[in-house]
Order: sequence, then structure tokens, then C-alpha cells
Amino acid sequence: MILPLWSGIMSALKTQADLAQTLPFAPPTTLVFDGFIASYNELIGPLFNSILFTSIATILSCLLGSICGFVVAKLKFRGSNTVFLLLTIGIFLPYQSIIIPLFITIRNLGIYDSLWVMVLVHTIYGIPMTTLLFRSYYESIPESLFKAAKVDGAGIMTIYQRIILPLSPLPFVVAGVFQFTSIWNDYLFALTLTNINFEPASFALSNIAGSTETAWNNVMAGSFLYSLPVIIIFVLLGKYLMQGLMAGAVKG
Amino acid sequence: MILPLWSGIMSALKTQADLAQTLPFAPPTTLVFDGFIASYNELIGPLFNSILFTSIATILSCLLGSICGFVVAKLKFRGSNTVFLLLTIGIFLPYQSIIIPLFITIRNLGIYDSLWVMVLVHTIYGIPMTTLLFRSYYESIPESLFKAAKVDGAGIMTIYQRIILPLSPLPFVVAGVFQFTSIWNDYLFALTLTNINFEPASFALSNIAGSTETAWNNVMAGSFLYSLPVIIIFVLLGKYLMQGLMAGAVKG
Amino acid sequence: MTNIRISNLVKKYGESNAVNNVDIDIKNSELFILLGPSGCGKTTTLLCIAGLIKPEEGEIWFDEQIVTSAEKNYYERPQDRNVAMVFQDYAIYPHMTVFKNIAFPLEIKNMDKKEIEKLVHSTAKSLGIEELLDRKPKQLSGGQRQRVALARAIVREPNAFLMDEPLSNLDAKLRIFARAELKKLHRRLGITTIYVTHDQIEAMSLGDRIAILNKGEIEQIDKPQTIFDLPKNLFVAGFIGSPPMNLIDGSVKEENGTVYFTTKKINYKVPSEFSIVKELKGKEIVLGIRPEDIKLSKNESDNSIKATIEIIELTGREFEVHLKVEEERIIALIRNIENFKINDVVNLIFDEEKLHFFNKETGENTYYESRK
Amino acid sequence: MTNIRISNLVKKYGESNAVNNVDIDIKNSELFILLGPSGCGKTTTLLCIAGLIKPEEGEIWFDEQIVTSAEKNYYERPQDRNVAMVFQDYAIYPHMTVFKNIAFPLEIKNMDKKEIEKLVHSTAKSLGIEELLDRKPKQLSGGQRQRVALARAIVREPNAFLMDEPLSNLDAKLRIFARAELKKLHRRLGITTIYVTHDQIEAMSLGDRIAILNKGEIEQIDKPQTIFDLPKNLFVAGFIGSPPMNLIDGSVKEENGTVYFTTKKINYKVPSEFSIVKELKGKEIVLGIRPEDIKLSKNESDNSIKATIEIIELTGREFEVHLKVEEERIIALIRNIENFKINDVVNLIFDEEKLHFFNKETGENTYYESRK
Repeated sequence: MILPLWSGIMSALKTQADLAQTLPFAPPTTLVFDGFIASYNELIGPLFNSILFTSIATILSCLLGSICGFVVAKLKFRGSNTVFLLLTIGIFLPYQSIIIPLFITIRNLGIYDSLWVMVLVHTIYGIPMTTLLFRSYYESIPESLFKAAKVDGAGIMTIYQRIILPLSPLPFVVAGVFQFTSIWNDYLFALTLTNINFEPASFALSNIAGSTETAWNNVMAGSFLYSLPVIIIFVLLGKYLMQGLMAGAVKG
Repeated sequence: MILPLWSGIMSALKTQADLAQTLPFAPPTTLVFDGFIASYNELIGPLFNSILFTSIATILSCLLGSICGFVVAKLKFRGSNTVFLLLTIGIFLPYQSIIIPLFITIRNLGIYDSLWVMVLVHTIYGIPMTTLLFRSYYESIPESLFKAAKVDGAGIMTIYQRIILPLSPLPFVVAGVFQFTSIWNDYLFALTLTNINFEPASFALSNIAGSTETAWNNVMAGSFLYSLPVIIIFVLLGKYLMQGLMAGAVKG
Repeated sequence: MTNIRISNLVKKYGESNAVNNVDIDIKNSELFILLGPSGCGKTTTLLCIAGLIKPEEGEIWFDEQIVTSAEKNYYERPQDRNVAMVFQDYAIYPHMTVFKNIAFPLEIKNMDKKEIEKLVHSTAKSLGIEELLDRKPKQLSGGQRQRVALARAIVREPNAFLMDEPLSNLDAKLRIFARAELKKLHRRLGITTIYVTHDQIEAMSLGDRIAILNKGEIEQIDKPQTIFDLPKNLFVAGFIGSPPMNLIDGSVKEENGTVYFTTKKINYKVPSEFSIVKELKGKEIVLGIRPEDIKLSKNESDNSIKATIEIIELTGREFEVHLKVEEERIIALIRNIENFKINDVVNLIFDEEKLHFFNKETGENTYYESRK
Repeated sequence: MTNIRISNLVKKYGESNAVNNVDIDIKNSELFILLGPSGCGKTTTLLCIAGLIKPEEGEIWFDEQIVTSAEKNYYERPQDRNVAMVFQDYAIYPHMTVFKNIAFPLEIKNMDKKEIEKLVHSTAKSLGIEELLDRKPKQLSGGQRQRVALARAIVREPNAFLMDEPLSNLDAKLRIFARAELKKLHRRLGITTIYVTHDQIEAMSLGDRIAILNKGEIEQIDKPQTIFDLPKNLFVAGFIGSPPMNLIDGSVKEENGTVYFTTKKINYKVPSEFSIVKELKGKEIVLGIRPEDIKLSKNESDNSIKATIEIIELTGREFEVHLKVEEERIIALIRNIENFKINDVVNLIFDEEKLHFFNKETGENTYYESRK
């Protein structure tokens, strides 16, 4: 895992000629940024698009997942098993089996190839996973806390805002990072539901790889640029992410 | 989620003409299996390929994940935090950032476009997730059970075989279904690392969609055929999957 | 300062009744204990009073006001009942400071900020936790958490306190002092308190009155001393007291006008004040005697029973002597063991005033009604 | 049938020492108790003996054989030590039947199948669980699980039993009987047993000898009665006995040849047999008296102390009276409360033979060495 990453960065810093002569993981003989400049120009627009819809969809799916998770975990009701079944199916359902009818629906709605279609699709598709994550965390919050808050005079909304939400930073990090990376990495929705008007970065990157047949340095630099937001998020939130994953409460 | 699925199946059972005249979710006026027959002929080979490598990679990544999870959860050692960090990165790392160097490496190894490259890549890529899943389950097995087995005379291998493994059916179902569906749904590795020689179903399906421009009935039937293995697994294992997901032990 | 009346309460979980026809009338300012083994329905009853669960049958009244009525499908919401609850795990909000925890119920009421500050400080002071107000719950010991939970309950001046095993997470030593503190607090505030516990010593030492529950039904409601001296039935007799009352199965025999309690080997003359037991002739009865009401003697005497010492255990200031009479095991509690050792055959002398006789079939103490 | 010697054991967790310089010599066939509050290092010591954790310093010997030596970096593996362990949660393998659970250690040894069957059956029979052999652990009650865990330990005929709070998950009543069963079992098998508990009554009643641990160090090793009658220091005095010994801070004063223990309000004449305390003149000392060694009287007498009754609690057969002498709180345990009520001022009379005097600075009982 480390080796391909390393040779990717090395390749990105090489000239075309250098690339042909040296081993992938050897450092470049002359350091050049041609690859970065070329791919930067091609990727900057799509990267901006991706950051936009990924962030919005991440935040929305986490918030909605937190609310749904609270409802499923703490407000037991009839049919909660059915809800759980639907969530499970929602997580494991193959994209491919719904992508084409979805495509037709989206076309008919007239939001094809826009920011909103990506936000909408990813938010909805993300909710089952985030709900499950938040649910498992909220299950571990002792029942007595809810009872105490009720007896202390709080209604459901107050309990959510003043007790549940302040206790949720760790699951928000876990669900957030999970959602961000999987939306960021998505290729299939990007391929099907967007075109040149609102091109996401994952799709644009594969165009670089496809068009400039052997310009590996460009491709490598593009890959690196593409990975950068995820890496930044990791550096910023990695500590909390690991805490969240290791905590008894919210698990893998 | 239900609506697109429904209209997909309906569309698959229509003729081309019927399809153009009716709403997507209306039942077909005449029931035809043309779509199914056409897509079956195109998909049967790739479907077989996919079932093969998906099953093998799923079993391998679960087994290895179970062993790694046991090691990480119960044989505390120095550097286990580092292992955990690597696992986390392994889960969240964007495919795209390593796919091209990986492509080069695979080419050089001479296993491009074969069963083994898909098994290898998916097994390795799956291990972080399965390890984390098994770890969180094994963490919840009381420490005293391991201590008791040790004092009773059992070595590490015996403990794994006679205590851990028999206690693991639920996490095996959860990790197995999770791995199966995500390997099955993979498009990017399929696109990059295979060609006509060993074509996976996800890739073949998008070819149907791409080539026969408006033959929606074929595409729908193909989507349905493609989803069938996942649906079968759900029907067979759904009960245990839900148990596993709802159990305190293995979450999300 | 509220009288709480529970009538005919029934709560089902699935097929079985967690609470079955419970009737209790709790007086103003009383410290009332719900005591029983786990699963007896005591906590369920408490949660019904708090409004946190809805019973299938029955009514609950706070003074003249109905708060729960299954018949009328009327359930006042927990937040409107103005009761305060203390939980076994204290249920302190982990993300709030001690101050915020205590202030929470007041803030919900939209009380004036200055007023809140004043009330929280005075309450914290009265419980000796004023210097902890800025701490987070993580930094508190078990005893401190318990007092924070109490403070949060007290600060609201509620109609009633509902306490669900509030001392069971404290260590044994702290519990003794916390118990005394709680009792003083109750005396000072005079607020009706319903206290759930499975610990019979806690119940005995704290309660004004105790209701003993078993399998969802009430076995006895009485003052602690009465429950100890005159258990209504076999369940109560076996549940109250540690070590528990010795219960010996046997039957009644009359010979030459003398009534005997007999087993295979025991032939015990029933004292004249218990002569009513002869009405149970032919039926199975159970003789009950507490370990502390048995004396051990080397010498045989009238009406003594021969037994073999199996084990002698020191429990601090007393010795628990495990004895065997045929298959029966009897425990006696004595202060001085010098004359006895294991495997000795000794004579047991029961304190005749402290005997109990139960009808085995119904479980009833034959003398409960006449002596109450 | 093994003598176990622990010398100079040290186990660190991070910076702090969980176990610090522990020396114990456990005799053949002894039932030896490690007693202390949670975190005192008692379980850590037990796990070192089992070989499940490796100490940083010290040695452990089974008879003449060394099994752990930090100095020589030699640690015999747990599976080779042939000790059997019973855990607090019983650690029964949940996927195996009771039979398989008991057979597990024998199967590991590759014992003959018929032999295993015979041994498992006879062991199960001796513990009265023969009819449970086909059950899964889920179907067992707490008491039954505990016996399965015991059976699995016994079946191997180990060098020693290591028990980590094996009774603490049983309810109070069952615990009393399980304790007696355990004691009989130990007497029958005669296998060296090391028993960890935090419950002082359990320790007193079960142990041949007790080691009291606190913060990783041994405070006292003695027979139960000695520990109760002659606690070596303040920690032991406060830890053993329920309610705990009253400990009153004060100092020594000598006036006209009479030695007094004094606090702000108390002026207590020290009985002549404790005259050595006058050597502590000018230093802080602590007077210790157990609640059961205090009498209450309406009448003032020589050397009595005035106190106010704060609370009276019934604890079954006795009353716990909480008294106040200036800031000191004193608990007395008396059988008859008829003459007293709350807020009465009474006179406390200490049983002079049961007094203890501790040096506050060192914590030592001033009379431990001379009376031992």
C-alpha cells in the first residue's frame, strides 16, 4: 500500500523521459513540476465541484443519520425492526442495480448534471450507513440519561439538542470521514449522473488517464492532487477518527 | 429506493416499443423475456467470473481478517496502535490514488486480466475492513475466557481454533456479506485491472448500457441478473446479518 | 409533600406480568421502600410513578390529581409530573459541569439565570459539593457523583423523590455513611420519597415503611421492625435477615395433649402460645427460627435438638455456625465459639418467643393476623 | 498440595506500581486470602502466580520449582504450571456444553476419551451438577455456572486453585451457602488455594490466613481472628469490620500521673494497660473502638463520653446508632434501643479491653508488636 503510493509521488515529480528510464520507486533525476501544473489546470474545476457536493452531502447525511439513529436507538416503536431491515438493504444494495432507473428519474426531474443531483443522491445513499453508525453509538449511551432528562422536564427535541448532540463528536467524525471518503471516491454515480457541466474530480481524473495515453507523470500528479483533500482530512481528524473507531461505542 | 428497483424490473419485462410508451413503473402490456435472454447471453460469462473471484476473495479476506482481528484485539503488543492507524488508512484511502501505480505493478507481475489479480487485490484491499470488524467483535469477548483457556493448558493456536472461531459465526456473516457486496459492486478495479480475457460482471453490465444505446429492457434485465447473487445472499443470510448488526458486539 | 396512591397497577412485558395488581398508599413525607429481588417489579413500579412507562391497568394519584389512568388512557408526561429521580448509575450528563448538571432542570423551566445560580449554590452547599461545581463528571468519585445526582433532584423542590438503588454503586463503607446522610436529608426536607432497593439491610435501616415485592406482587407492607419480627409469609421470612431465617419443613403431631413439630428426627414440643398450629394437623408446616435466636449447648435439655457442627465461620464480631440435623442445614449465629469445634455434636435451643410457624401450602405465617 | 512462595514481587503499570515488593509464603493445603479494596494489586498478584502476566521484579516458587523469575527472565507458561483458576465471571466457554467445558482441560492434555468421561462424571456428581452436563451455559443459573467453573478447576487435580472473587456475582443469600460449600470442598480436597476478594466478611469466614493489600503493598498477614482483634495499622482497622471501627483523632496528655487521650471536647482516661501511649506524648494519635464495643447509657459514669444521637438505623437484629461528639461521628451497635431516641444526649462507655491506639503519623497500632 505504501509502495505504490510512494512510487506514485515519485513518478509525478519526473519528466516523461526520466519516467521511462528509471524504476517507478526511484527518486527523480531532475525534479520537475510539469505533471502537477498540467493536471492542476485540468483538475481544479472538478476538484472544486467535488469538494462542494462532497462536503454538503457529508454534512447532510451525517445530520440526518444522527437524527434517524437517535430515533431508531431510543424511541423504540413498532416496526423498528422493519426500518432496520430497510437500512441494512440500503447499505448492501448494489449501486448498479438501481443506477439506470435512477438515471431516468433524474433526467425526468431535470436536475441531471448539476450540484444538486450529486448532493441529493449521495445524501440519500449515505443515510443508511450513517444511521447505523449513530444508532450503534447511541445504543451505548445509558438509558438512564434519557430517563433523567425526561424527568428533569426535557422534551424529545431538547433531549436531542442538549444531551445527544453534545455527546456525539466522535461518531460525527467517524461517520463524516467515512462519508466524505466514500462520496469523494465514488465513480459510478459521477459517471452516470454528471457530464461536462458539473464534472466531479473522480471522473475527471479517469479522463486524464484515458486521454493522455502515456503521460504517467500527469496522471500521477493528478492522483496525488485528487487524494489531497482526503489526506488533509486524515491529518486533521485522524486522531479523533482512531479514538472513535477504538472506542467501545462506535465500531468499524 | 424501492421505486427505481420496481420500475427496473418492470422495464426488463417490456418490449422496446412498450418501454417507450408506458411510464417506467407501469407493468408491461405484454410480458416478454427478450431482455433477459439477450443480457443473459452477454452476462453469463462475466457473472461466472465475478462469482468466482468475489467468493474466493471474500472467504480469504474474512479468514485473514479474523486472524488479524484476533491478534490485534487479544495479543496486545507494542506498535498495535500503529497497526490500527495503518488499518484505518487502508480503509479510507481513495482507490484512485493508488490504482495507476497498482496497474503498472500488476502489469509487471504479469497477472493482468486474470482471476488471480482480482482475488489478490480484493483480498488485500478487504483485510483492513474485516480486521476492524473482527477486532471490534473480539474485543467484546470477555478477557477471562482467554485467560481461562490459557490456564486450562491451551496455546494460542488452540485458543483460536477451539474458542475464538466457534464464537465467530455472526461476525463472519457480517464481514462476509459486506465484503461480498463491495467486491461484487466494484467497478474501478474491474475497469483498470481486467480486459476481455477475464471480464467481471460490473464491467460487462456497463458495456451493455454503453453499447446498445436505447435497449433499456436489456439493460434493466442485465441489472436484475447482476443484482441476483447479492439478493440471494441477502435472502439466505439476512436474518443472521441483522442479528450481527444489532448485536452489541459487531456494529456498523 | 405529596401523598401518592397506586391502585391496581398492572404492567405486562410480553405474556408475563412484571407488576400485578399492586396497591400502595404512600403517605405525605414518608420514606417508602420498594424492596425485592431482581425482577420483582419494583423498578417497573417506580417508572410507572415517574411516567416513564405506561401500565396496562391501574391508576396513580398524586394527592387529588390523577397522573396515570390506564382505563382513561390518560398519562401525564414525565416532564409535567414534577418528580425528581435518582438513578442507580446517577445518570449525570457527562458533557456538563456539575453546575450545569444541577442547573439543567431549572434551565428547562426557563428560570431566571440569577435565581438558578443562587439555588444551585445553596443546594450544592447543603450537600457539601460547592467546591466541585466547575468539575466535569469524569473527575468525580462515586460518592461525589451520587451527591451531584441528589443535588440535581433536590434543587427543583419536587413533589416527590423517586430513587432507584441510589447507593448500590458505592462501596460498602461509603454506603453506610451515605445511608445516614440520606436519612438526615429526608428528615430535613420532608419530601415524599419512594426508594427502590434489593438490599434488605438498606431497606430496614432507611425506610419508614417497606413494601416487599415478589414476582410483581406485594407480599407485605409494614414498618421495618414488624417485617423483621412478624414476617407475613415464607417469602418474607426467607428474604429478610442475613443470614436468612432457618426454615425447617415438618408436620404437626399431637400426643397426650402436647403439640409437637416433627420431622424424621426432630420432635420439637411446640410452646403453648403457638397452640393454634395444631389446627394444621396432617398438613405440612414450616418452622422458622432466625440464626441469632438459636443457642448452642453442650448439655441436653428439655426440647433441645441434637445437631453436628459442619463449619464455623468468623464474620467479624460473630461466628456463623453451620449445623446439620439429618438433611436439614441450620445456621446459628453466636458470639463465643470457645467451647465448640467442627464435628462436635451439640444441642440447639430455640428462643421460644422468636419462633415462627408457616403453613407450607399457602406460605402464610399462622400468627400474622392474630399478632399484627 | 503445593507450597507457593512469592518473593519481592513488583509489577508496574506505566509509572505506578500495581504490586510493590510483595512477599508471601503460602503453606501446603492452605486456603489463603488476598484481601483489599479495588486496585490494591490483589488480582495482579494472582495473575502473576498463574503466569498470565509477567512481573518486573521478583520470583515465584511452586515447592522447590521456580516458575517465575524476573531476574532470570524466566516465565513458565501458564499452560505448563498446572494451576486451575476460577474467575469472577466464571469464564465458561459459551459455545460448549457443560460436559465439554469440564472436559476441555483434559482434552487439551490428550487424555483418553473414556478416562475423560469417567472423570467429568465423577466430578460433576461431587458438585451436584451431573444432570446439567448436556446443557449449554446460557441455560444455567448463576449458582450453577459457578459450580461448573469449580468443576472445570477440580477435574484436573491441579497444583493449586487460584480464585478471583468467585462468589461476587452470586446474590447475597446464595453467597452464604456457596461460601460454606467452598470451605467444605477445600477441606475435602486439601489443595492449596489462593482466593482473591474485596469482601472482608468473605475473607474472614473463609480464610485460614489473610493477606491484606493496599496500594500494592501488604499491610498485614495473619489469621482472621488476629486481624480482627489486633489490626496492625489504621488501614486494616478501618478496612475490617462492618460498620467499620470508629477512629477518633486526638493527642496524649499526662496529668497527675494519669494518661489522657484528648480532643477538643473529649478527655478520655487511657486504661493502665495502654500506658505505653504516653511515649507518644505531643504526637497525634488515633483511638480506635469497634461499634459493637460501645455501650450507651443514660447515666454519666467514670470515663464516659457525652454524645448526641443523630440517627438510629435498624439493620435486622441490631441497631446502628449514629452519634455525634463535637465534629466526630461515632457509630455504636446495640441490640436494644428502647431507652433511646433521636436527639437524646447519652453517655458512651467504651469496652476498655477492646480499645486500640494508633500512631497517626506511621499508622501503626502501638500494641501490635507487644501483643502479637
